[in-house]
Amino acid sequence: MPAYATATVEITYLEAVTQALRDALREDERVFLLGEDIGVFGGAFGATKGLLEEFGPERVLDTPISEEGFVGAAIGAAWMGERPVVELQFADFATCALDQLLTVAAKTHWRSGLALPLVVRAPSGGGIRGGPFHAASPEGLFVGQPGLKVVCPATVEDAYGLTRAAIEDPDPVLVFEHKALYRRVRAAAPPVSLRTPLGRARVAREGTEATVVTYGACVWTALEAVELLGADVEVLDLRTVWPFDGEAVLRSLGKTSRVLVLQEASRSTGVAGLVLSLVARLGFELLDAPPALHAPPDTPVPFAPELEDAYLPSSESTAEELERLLAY
Amino acid sequence: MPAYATATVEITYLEAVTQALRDALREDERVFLLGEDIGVFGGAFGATKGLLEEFGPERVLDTPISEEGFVGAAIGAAWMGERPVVELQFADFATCALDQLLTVAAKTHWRSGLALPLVVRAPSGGGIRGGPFHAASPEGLFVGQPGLKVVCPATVEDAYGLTRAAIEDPDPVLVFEHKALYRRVRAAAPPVSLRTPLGRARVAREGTEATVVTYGACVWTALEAVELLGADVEVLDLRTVWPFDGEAVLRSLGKTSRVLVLQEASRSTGVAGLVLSLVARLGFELLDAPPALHAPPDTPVPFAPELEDAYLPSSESTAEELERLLAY
Amino acid sequence: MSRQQRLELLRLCLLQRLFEERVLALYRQGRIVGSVYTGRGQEAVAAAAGLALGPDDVVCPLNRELACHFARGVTVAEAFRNFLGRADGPTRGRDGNMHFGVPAKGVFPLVSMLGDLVPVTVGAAFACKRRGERRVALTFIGEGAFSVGDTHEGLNLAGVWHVPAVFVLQSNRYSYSTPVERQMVNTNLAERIEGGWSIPAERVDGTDALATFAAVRAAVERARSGYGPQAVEALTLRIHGHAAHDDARYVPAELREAYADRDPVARLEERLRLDGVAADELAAVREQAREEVERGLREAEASPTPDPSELEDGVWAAPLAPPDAAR
Amino acid sequence: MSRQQRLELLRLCLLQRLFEERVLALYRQGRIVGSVYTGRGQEAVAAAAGLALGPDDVVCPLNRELACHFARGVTVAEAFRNFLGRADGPTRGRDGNMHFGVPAKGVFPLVSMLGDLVPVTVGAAFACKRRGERRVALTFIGEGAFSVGDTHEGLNLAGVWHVPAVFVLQSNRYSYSTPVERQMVNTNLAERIEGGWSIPAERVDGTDALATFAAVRAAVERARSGYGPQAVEALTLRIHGHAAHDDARYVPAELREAYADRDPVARLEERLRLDGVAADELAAVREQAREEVERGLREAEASPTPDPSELEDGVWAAPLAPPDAAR
Ligand SMILES: Cc1ncc(C[n+]2csc(CCOP(=O)(O)OP(=O)(O)O)c2C)c(N)n1
Ligand SMILES: Cc1ncc(C[n+]2csc(CCOP(=O)(O)OP(=O)(O)O)c2C)c(N)n1
Ligand SMILES: [Mg+2]
Ligand SMILES: [Mg+2]
Repeated sequence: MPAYATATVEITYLEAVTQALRDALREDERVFLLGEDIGVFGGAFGATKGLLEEFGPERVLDTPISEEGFVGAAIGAAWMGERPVVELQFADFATCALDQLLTVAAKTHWRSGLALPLVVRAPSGGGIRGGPFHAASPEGLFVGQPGLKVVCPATVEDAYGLTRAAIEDPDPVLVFEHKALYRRVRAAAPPVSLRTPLGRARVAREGTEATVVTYGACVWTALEAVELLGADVEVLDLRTVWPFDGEAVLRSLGKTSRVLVLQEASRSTGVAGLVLSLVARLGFELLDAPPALHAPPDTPVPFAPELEDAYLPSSESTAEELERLLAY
Repeated sequence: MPAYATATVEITYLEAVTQALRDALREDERVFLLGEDIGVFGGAFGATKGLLEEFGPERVLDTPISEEGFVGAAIGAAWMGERPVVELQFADFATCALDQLLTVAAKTHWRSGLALPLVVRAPSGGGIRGGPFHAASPEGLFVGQPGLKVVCPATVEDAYGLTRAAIEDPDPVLVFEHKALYRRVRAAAPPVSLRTPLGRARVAREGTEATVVTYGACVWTALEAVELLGADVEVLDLRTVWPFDGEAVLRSLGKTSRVLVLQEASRSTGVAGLVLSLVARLGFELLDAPPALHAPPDTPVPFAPELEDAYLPSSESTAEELERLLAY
Repeated sequence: MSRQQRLELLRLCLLQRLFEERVLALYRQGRIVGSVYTGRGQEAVAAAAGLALGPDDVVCPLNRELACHFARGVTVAEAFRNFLGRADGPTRGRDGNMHFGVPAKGVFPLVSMLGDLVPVTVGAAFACKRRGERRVALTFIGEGAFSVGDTHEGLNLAGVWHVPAVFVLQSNRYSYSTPVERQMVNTNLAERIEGGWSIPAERVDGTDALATFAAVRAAVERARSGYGPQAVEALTLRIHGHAAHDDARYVPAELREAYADRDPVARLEERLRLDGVAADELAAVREQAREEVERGLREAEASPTPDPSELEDGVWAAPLAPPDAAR
Repeated sequence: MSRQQRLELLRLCLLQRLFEERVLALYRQGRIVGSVYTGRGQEAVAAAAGLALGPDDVVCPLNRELACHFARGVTVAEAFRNFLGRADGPTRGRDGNMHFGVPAKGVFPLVSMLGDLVPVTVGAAFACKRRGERRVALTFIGEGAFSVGDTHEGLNLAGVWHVPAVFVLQSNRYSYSTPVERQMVNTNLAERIEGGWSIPAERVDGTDALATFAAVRAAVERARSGYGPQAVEALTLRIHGHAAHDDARYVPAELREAYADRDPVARLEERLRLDGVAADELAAVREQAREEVERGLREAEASPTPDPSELEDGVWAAPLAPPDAAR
């Protein structure tokens, strides 16, 4: 696993999340955090370390174990004009708060014009031997749902910029942070003013021969794969996976005429289906080759290293897929 | 709304569901039903009318309001070798039982080899002025999930045959019945022996110029649209939407070279994304035109007749989409 | 409770009663589509709870609490517009029947999924407490919805956070066709809430408008004064069906009879008469309510039906470029 | 409780204690990956509950109840294979640590989502009742998991259906870093379960193995004899961290000290000594347990690692042609 930089003024992806929360808490009285073990313990992954000490128990709340309950409570606080930021201890537990998110958070503005500015942060993804209940990428459950926004930061900049933008956004936003990036990715500390616009993809690498559409940790996998292959491939980081930046996908496809969708979510979940649907319907004439998909098989995330390593897309397996795509 | 037949020995789609439950209860002691108001009241839509009287309260259980609870209980009973059949009062409430379904029902066999033969029936779909909470087509939440099977009967035969097959299947199966078809579709009463194989699509109408891939109530919409248009279009009824019959889709596409995916679920949910992804990746060379999608916009289902009628795909709007596809 | 307050309580009960009778008539004429839920026999609970709140308090009513909407300033016309699916109604025709709210008036839009609004109410109360505002958030919980996990998660949070939330338990003996005895073993919800979640809870006869008002008002003031969450269990019978399509034949005759002389509206009128309110004054209140209902209906019927071309407006408060240009 | 049963109880407690100590050593050596949850200080509850069940009864253990698995006949090697992710383990390496079960031995595979297994247990008990089998289903509920909605939905169903289910409440004062006082207001779960759901519940000192066994055994026999669901609340302290990565520094020193002399294993050994079991016999039990653990570990380490080519086997019991041939 290459380190992406090493200078000393740099911070990790995890520190960027913490800094985004700290700055939001400092700048906006309406912001408060709630979730399991985020106070005294600083969160299962340390994303809220030090915040209880700085902001006190009225703004950094340890909750009982009740995902439906505290997500619902966050909705109620948002109704009153607050800016609650929920942490799910693992993204896998999104299934335990799903009804509040789909029934109340997602539909209320369309039904009655009441905005619910609510953020739900969730550590997602594999690579830490979490197994079926601690390594999932469940963003697909929310992708496509009217009224929700879903972001998946891949970089230190976006870990900060998307989190700040999500907190300032008037809609419910889910932020799927990637556990494997928390301590692996480092970069210069972003300025307090940085905001990553929601709904906008980012060209992580310019290229002309093909486009890899991806997000989250797979952005790094794609960049490594392109290096391995030594081909001139464009890497598009969706950043916001719902509603995602279809224009950017088609723009890149117009340049490269070949597309590979790469995701960590099992192949029939995630965002790949919608991206490939878009490409097929609106990018048909741009395509010189069938669009391709590289993603794990349709199973839960396995625990054993031998299995998880085979399950997750690697730079090598991605390079192979790209090679096949370019050879078409 | 044309009646699809009128002879007197015929039964409705709803009666086919009831008959399937009755026959399963008669033939297999392990089968029992549970859900809200399915006993004394016979279910919100009457699907279990008469069954309490015939089989008693030990096999037709009125439950408290706790979707997670009684779906979890059904899982426990399935563990012990029973064949529980749950009714959700409306498919919309699938969000309230989703964790038990995705966490326990879906993953247990892969994790430990324990089969959980469990059926969850849910009246879904629009056309009865149900609005955002009583007219949804939430199958997309389960489509793509490893370990689950999802069926959407469109006909009297499949209302019977898929329900019987689902109850006999060793895996958790969700059956999304369509409320608008309950009393609208009639056909000869199927034989007790009828089983509709899971995972197999059905050619509802042979054709050569294009294929409409659809399921549920939209099968009838498609057939009407083809009549209106007077074109030689094939209509493929997926019947099982997960895991769906990709081979049948590609086979038909090989014949027609043009495909329209039609669904009632809002356009970025449902099964359309996966079907179009498959078509784009594996059917690319078969396509003479960009694959098309006809589905409602990305909003909840609206209540007002003016809105719901505009929201739902109609035979007219479907015919227009087909015309565009054929004109390409 | 002042004479004027008691007349206001009657007015609110009558508004719900007459509005719902009108709605059912329209439904039978096919002029209202979908489902129609009414709260006959529970008007006093809805009216008392609405009236017990202060001007800045907020509330999450359910299906049977139309009078609570009216108490918060929701107009008859607004309510009719929702039932009729009109463009200028609270949900712009996007939702129907009682599935609405008027946020500008402190009323959260009802969602159907039972239990969801309990944590929402607790969160609203938490926000008020956090900001040091002396506001209260109130919601209703049917005895059937008491079985839902979200209800328990919400009650627990209310206790742990000690928030100014008030829970009004609508113990009307039925959940659709399911009697309370098949819903739970211990049917004394007040006792259970007090014992289980340490939330002070009082049981009242929900067909006695004045007693219910006194209980809810006291609970609201305790919550407002920093004594944490409070509960009132109002005992009634859902004397009609779950919704307009349901004749409730599953309700035993004895039970119906037991409630035959416990119509909350009739009881309140009788009580006011005993308290010296002149018959013609009571008749005037009823007549004014009837006129208000008719006027509201005429206004609502004059409202425009929704324009399908606006269907996709407002899915998001801050819309993003849709991924799918091909709409 | 016979002398032999008491020695078996000790053996089970020791197996969990020594197994977990071994697992933690392997974890520190990097030979076990992922998370490691252990039940130090709660072995007696796990062992007593497992031993209190009859041969045909079924159970849903959680993370801290390894001895319960052993009581049901799960072998040390099977458990190690799960921690080591081996192909011939209970989950074939697909899941790790305590996230497993052995259905063939009446043990349901643990899922992580807290609360889910309460309704599952109730459904299993319902099946037994429906078939007239005199079997019991048992599960554990941490005081933290008591906040989860599914727990309440399950308890309610158990009461309404009057099923032979037994709930063992693991009140160990902490939920990860969250003390019980921040989890709920009324921390007396036995009282709440009895008052709220009319489920008879007894409170015991979970560090007293014999008392815990007596309570659970009595509850199991009442359930088996048709008296409906039963509960036992076992009071302990989670004297180590939530998992191996957590040093539990948030647990106040006084609390640790209060439990310093309440190690359930030491207490049981002491009690057996008082009851006249010779020191060398006790030493032998401990020695045999150590050997069983070491032997099981050797067996497990000799087991093959899983073959990625089999990853997609068994997603469904009856697989369908996958939609997506392009794998
Ligand atoms: C989670 C959920 N499940 C099922 C329903 C369908 N449903 C609507 S009202 C109702 C009965 C509610 O009973 P209760 O809570 O006692 O309220 P009441 O109707 O008596 O006012 C049911 C089952 C629902 N709205 N939400
Ligand atoms: C629904 C859900 N939310 C969060 C978690 C993460 N989690 C795992 S164990 C745990 C603490 C459980 O506390 P308790 O129920 O008291 O059991 P104990 O750990 O004390 O044995 C938490 C929060 C989970 N497993 N499930
Ligand atoms: Mg009720
Ligand atoms: Mg605990």
